[in-house]
Amino acid sequence: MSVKPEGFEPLIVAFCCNWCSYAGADLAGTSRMAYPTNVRIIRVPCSSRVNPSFIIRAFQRGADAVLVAGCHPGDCHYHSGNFFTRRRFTVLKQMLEYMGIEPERFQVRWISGSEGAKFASVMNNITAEVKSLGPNRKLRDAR
Amino acid sequence: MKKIAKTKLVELWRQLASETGLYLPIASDGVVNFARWQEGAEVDLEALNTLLPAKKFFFPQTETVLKYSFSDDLVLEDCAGKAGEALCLFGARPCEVASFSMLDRVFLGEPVDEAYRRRRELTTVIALGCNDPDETCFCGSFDIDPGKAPGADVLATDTGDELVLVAQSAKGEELLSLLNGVLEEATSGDENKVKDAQEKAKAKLPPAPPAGGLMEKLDGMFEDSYWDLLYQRCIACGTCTYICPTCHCFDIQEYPTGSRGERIRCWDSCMYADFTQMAGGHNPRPTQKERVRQRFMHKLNYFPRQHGEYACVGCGRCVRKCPVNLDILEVIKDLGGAV
Amino acid sequence: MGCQNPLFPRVVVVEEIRRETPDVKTFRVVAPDGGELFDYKPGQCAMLSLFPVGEALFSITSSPTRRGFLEFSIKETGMVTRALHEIEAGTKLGLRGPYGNSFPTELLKGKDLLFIGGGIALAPLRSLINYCLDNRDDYGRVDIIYGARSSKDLVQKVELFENWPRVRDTHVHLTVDVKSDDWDGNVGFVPAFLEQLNPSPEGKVTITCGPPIMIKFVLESLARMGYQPENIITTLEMKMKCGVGKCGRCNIGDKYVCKDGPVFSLAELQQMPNEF
Amino acid sequence: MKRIGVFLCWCGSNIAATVDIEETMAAARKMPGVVYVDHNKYTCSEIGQAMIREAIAAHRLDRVVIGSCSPRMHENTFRKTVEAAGLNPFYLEIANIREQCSWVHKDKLTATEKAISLIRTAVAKAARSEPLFSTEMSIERRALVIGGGIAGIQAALDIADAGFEVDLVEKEPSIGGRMAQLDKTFPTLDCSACILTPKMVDVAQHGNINLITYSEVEKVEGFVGNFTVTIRNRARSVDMEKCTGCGDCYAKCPSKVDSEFEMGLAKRRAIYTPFPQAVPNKPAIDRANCRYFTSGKCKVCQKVCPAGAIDYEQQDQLVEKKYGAIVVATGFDTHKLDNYGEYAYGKHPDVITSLEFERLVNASGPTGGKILRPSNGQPPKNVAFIQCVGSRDKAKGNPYCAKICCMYTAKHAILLSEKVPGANAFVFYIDVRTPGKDYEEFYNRAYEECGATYIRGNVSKVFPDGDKLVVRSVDALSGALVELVVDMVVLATSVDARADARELAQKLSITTNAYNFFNEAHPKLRPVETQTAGVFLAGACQGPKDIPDTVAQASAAAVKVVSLLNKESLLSNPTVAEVDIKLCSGDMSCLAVCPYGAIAEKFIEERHGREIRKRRVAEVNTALCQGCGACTVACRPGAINLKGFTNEQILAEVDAICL
Amino acid sequence: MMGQSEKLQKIAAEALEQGQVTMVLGWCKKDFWWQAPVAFITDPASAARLVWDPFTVYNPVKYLLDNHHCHEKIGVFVKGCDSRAVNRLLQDRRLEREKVVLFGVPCDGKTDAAKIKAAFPGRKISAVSRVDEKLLVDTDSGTETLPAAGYLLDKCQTCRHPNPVVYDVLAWEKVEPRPGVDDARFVRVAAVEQKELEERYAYWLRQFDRCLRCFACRNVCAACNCRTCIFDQAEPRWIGKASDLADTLNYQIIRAFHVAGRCFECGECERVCPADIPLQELNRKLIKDINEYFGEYEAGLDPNDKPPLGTYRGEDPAGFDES
Repeated sequence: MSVKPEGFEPLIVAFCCNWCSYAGADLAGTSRMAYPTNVRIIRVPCSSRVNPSFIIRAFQRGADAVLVAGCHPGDCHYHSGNFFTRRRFTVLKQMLEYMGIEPERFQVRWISGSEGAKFASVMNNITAEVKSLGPNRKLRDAR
Repeated sequence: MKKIAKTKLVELWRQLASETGLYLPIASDGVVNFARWQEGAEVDLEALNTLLPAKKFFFPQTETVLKYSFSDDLVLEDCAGKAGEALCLFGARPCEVASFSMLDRVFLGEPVDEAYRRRRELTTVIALGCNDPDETCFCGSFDIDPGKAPGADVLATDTGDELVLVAQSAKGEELLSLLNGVLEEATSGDENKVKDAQEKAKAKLPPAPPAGGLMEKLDGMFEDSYWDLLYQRCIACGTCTYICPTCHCFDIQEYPTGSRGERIRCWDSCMYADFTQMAGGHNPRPTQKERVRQRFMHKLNYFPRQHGEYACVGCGRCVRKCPVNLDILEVIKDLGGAV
Repeated sequence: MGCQNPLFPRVVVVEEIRRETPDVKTFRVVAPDGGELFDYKPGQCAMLSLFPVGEALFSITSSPTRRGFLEFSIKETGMVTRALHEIEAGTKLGLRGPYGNSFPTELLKGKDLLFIGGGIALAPLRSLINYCLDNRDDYGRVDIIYGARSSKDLVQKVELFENWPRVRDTHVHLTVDVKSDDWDGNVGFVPAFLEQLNPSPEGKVTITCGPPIMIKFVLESLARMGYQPENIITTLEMKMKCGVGKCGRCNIGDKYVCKDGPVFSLAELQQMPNEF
Repeated sequence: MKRIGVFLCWCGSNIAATVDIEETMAAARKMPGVVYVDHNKYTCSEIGQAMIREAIAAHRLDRVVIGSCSPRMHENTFRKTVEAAGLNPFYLEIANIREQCSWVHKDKLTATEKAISLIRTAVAKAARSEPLFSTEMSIERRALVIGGGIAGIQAALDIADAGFEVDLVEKEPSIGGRMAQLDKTFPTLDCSACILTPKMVDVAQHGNINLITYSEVEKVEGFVGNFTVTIRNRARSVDMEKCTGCGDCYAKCPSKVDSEFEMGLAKRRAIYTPFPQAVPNKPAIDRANCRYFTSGKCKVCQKVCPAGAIDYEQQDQLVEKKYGAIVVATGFDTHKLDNYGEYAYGKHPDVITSLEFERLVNASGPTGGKILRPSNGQPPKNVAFIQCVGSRDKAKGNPYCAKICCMYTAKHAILLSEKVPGANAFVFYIDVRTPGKDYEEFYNRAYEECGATYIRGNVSKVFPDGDKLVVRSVDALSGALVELVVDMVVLATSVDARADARELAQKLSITTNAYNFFNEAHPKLRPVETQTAGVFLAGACQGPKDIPDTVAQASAAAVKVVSLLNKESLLSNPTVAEVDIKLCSGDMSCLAVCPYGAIAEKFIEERHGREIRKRRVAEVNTALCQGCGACTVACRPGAINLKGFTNEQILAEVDAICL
Repeated sequence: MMGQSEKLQKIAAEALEQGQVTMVLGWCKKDFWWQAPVAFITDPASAARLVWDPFTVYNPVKYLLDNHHCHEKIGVFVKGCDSRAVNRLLQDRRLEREKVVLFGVPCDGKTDAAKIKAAFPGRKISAVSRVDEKLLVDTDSGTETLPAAGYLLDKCQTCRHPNPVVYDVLAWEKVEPRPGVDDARFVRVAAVEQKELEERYAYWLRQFDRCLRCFACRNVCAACNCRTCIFDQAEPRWIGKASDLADTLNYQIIRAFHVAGRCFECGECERVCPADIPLQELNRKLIKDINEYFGEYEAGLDPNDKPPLGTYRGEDPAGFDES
């Protein structure tokens, strides 16, 4: 295997809805907008497919941050999915912070299919934020 | 026979902790559990029973049975041979100590459970006699003396301002000899104080319903309508089984991580539906009635049939903790007759 | 043994996988370096581990008279068995055992034997059948009544159709629940077939394994036909985790099926609580 | 274990320059279940696809992972490839190592490491993929159009012309809708009736159109291709077979009520046709106002009817019909002016709404086309037009722009100048909005050629002064207070959704916005579809729009209907939600979040000992489910799963990423 | 005058005698003064076992899930909190209203046995009774009087609905909510919120480290009413079965999330927790957030409500960066 560059490289799990945010990520690609390699995208049809359990599981397994990205409210391919996303993750995010998880570790963003630049900048920002926080030990499996 | 002023106990902890892992009843947010002693720990020797029983030292709630990896070839690593650490368990109550012999019958019976055997051998038990049993204590039902703990390596008795320590095994002798610096020799007066405390404790014990004859009585009660009513309020949580010092059922589970993994053993509960649920769909204990019956039959009939003693020590944890007040004391009273 | 972790398996290799029926495969496992795995008796079980899926208890279907390997016939029912059905020969598994009691081979000596099996439950019987046939002179007449849902669900077809009928004084009686074009044998459930054949209980011990509903009716039939509970032997199945009588889930009354069973005579079962 | 094949695409140098293919292949070989790994310069080429097909056969692969460009690019291509090799197309997973890896990263070491991780994740997902199938559904090749205005008429005609049978359901006794009430149409000023009436007649005469007037949709069941709609045929009290449309009945009817069509400016009878050109030109009895029905005596119409067509015993009929598609074209209501007391509407007869003005201008209207003040029957000299009444008013009206008012007000100003020579039009406006072909020119004409005065300002009050009206406003441009004395005030009332729109939306399982206009499936890309497959929108029921837009949308909806009905059968989306009834608690949380009405409850029977118990569970209609997965999260026990994106798969992906 | 227990006994006995119901769920006493578990009464004579005392806190409503199949109609005594449990089950369509007869019991708060024990260290208590706002405690050295308000369960100190919100019969006059309940409602949540981030994590870690994973909190909860809980499933296994702390946190976070908008603050989870984990601090945090973000909502008041996470408004605010 390749030798890792110096320093802490966070692992960021991003759930991206197929129609907006995943397309936004693709657009970042076709536009050759560079961002760090730390993010791994899981494609879901809609941000409303993202179960809070997936997020907790990612932290358990060692993710340093988790991002859920969907269409802007009102632009959901499935009409109302991201409205539920918004409610669910507003609640979850507050709860995680209440339990002592740094707010940067779990983020929700709206990224449309035309926002390749936004996708890249969100990736840059979240990577930088989590790098400065350091590795996540919270919610993590002992094994 | 040794003794130590209660005001000097911290010195004793410090000395013990320098020799071995030291575990004591320690309060955290008001809940007392056996925990590793650290400087400043809130040791609570008044609390009668810890939340979790001391069985966790020999039969941990979760332990790794083996590790495996299969990326190239299947390689298995046995973890039982490395199980446990040398430790001193301080403050186990007599009922708790009595439970160890029941666990021994299960895990030291053939085939011997190596991890359990190691942990048991690596542990020195300093029991603490009870001075003031709770209203929920019924160790008397099983002829356990609240002031005495024959299975312990050392018996400690609170005589007021002092703890008197009596070695009851070679392991206990050895441990006390390591503590010469902090312990004083006890006198015959102390011996009398111990006896006095033990007698007082026994006298304070609430009248216990006799358990004798229960096993025989239950022989014919498997189909009895008693169980039809008893189970109704059970909410199928695992509290009674987890906090029970004699419950010892376990599950085996896989914890894979990519091409590696661990097989772990963890406490299980006969109160759960999936305990006996078979892959094909059949469940020999399909409702909570069968599960509740199993628990009490096991403690009061099956276990004594197999091993010659009841699988209950009357510690009263289930009486205090069952969310719906469905406990073995009720069963003993119902079936064993009046106090 | 003494100081070993009783839950720790040894590594074995799957040498051969035979498909028996659409949902049953027979796995032959051997020691990676050749040699014997362990001594066992017909009716005993062993734990197979497939990493990282898990572990399950299976009855050994091979006979200890055939050395150098173990065989397990496994039906797809749960997570572990489903995963086992996906592996290929060469896969390494974990094995521990043997567990449980066994068929009373000594007691059966000199007796006529009536085997009654249904579906996948031929597995434990097969071990005993081959054991007895390999020690043919020790036993009297052998009758094997076996049934399955349909002709394609009959396991161990080579032995059923080829090997066993050729052995001296050995009679195989087959039946299926559902008729099909490729089947010209008996159609009907095992208990009915048994009553139809009506083998005399004289000097006979019957060993029966099958799904609970079949066992229930077979036992009724046998009772009607005059078989004594002591001469009816069966095996039980329970969810098991440890295999060594400690994990606490497979008990029926004060008997642990994994340790004290799985073989019980009807006389013994009648003494146990009805919880199986 | 599955037998998984991994294929890496170089995409020329697009991937290979940044991702070390050799190293990635070596890593892939060690992944659980992977039995074959290969690579290709261009996997999407025929050579690349052939390689996959051959490898599937040669190595008995049962799952395929391709590391390549985005699945949004070639997922369908490769699905067909694996299908051609005999595998289920959903046994394919794509790891996006181009758009989301090689193109956005420069460092080869870390990009390769990420590519390996992406492949591992795809492998983990593929190992848990199940075969998915579309189900084929038959199509009822008939359409229902709800609403007989210009939108419904146009849609019905287009669908019928394409050869499909259409039922056109209209609530009123006649089709025609709002457009029939209009006099002229902007920006060409052609006569509304002249262009509408022929279409109405076409509808009546078209062999494929079945006109169902005086009727409403009662209930809608089923799903795309297979709707079952219950239609309530209201009792017309007139036998349509017998009636010749002679009109004797309504000439003699003694009961007079305000005509809805004439906006209350004229009377109609209790037995009536809404307007002279009505289609069908056969009357209905308005039972609420009929003497016979209210007092039990009269029966004049029955006596005079030469055809014996009057039937007082008629009852509402519920008719159940099947359709493959539905077009909703229910139009709009004009805004109620209850909140606008300051304009003196209803208090002074010379304050009228724009639609009332339309009737005044109309040759067949109450004044025979003369613009006369309702108060004294004299032609007005000065007329104030107040725009945005109820529109763009967050405080007490609609916050949105009603879109058509600027243009019709310009039209009214022009018509005023034509009909009442010398009359002056004063238009109070907030903004004048004229986006549309020839619209700006039309507006220019109003003030350049026809002398309309446009005053930018919010009118604060209209009050009588003698027999005149005073309009008070501030001229926003000069800041000066304006008090204008006029003879007539015309309020450009806003456009509302139909009062019963929400009710209809519920019947159709479609949604509305906050103002009860029906929601399109996508505001830009699917403007005539709704989230409910097979239900389409036309006209102002979707939002305020003018006639050209309405007709365009109606034709668009018709094309969507036609292309749907043209299919032999429908293939359902295979990545749909699926209920595990063992786990389902029947709390129907899933139903609450489903945007497509694809989930329904059903009852199953289960044996408990000797007893049979009924239990509620959720059921997914795979024809309606679009596969968003919102339900899977709403379902607490995880009983509802999304095929192609199952809980097992996503958890496995998470685990694989975090290795 | 008839005592409160006698009133309940009469209601139950009559309902059984008249055949209105075939089972009544109420409360009975057991061996110890602080025990008042749910009783399952099926014959009028046994109705005499029913009691109403300072400890009849146990929520009987969830037992309906197990029993409603076997009975035509079941009578249930419901306090304010219990009645909201009924609405919860109705809202989740786990119960039919026609299957139950609700005997409403206005409740002036239940007593916390632990607080009583703490008030008399070293003394044996044999009985505790309530007379209006006074508690009479019989101890081995005489009867003591305590003010009831000072010894209430925490959940009763913040109870906004002491009267049943749904009932068929009312056992006695309705009572007034205690003054100051609204102020007290989120005090514990606010206390946790005020801690620093790391302190909060340490706090919760310490609490959940005690969790036995006995699932009593879930099993007792009327908002948790799935036939098969997601955490009991083997495929996929959402959390490991062993008591790993991370899995415990997962369980507790998702449990709280699953009752978000459903928790009606009955506090049974906290009462039954053998490890005394302050679960209401988590549940109430979610209630507080839902109120703040999506508008005031109280679960269990109207069975026809949509739970807040099962609905939305287009103009909802977000608790994250929406830019």
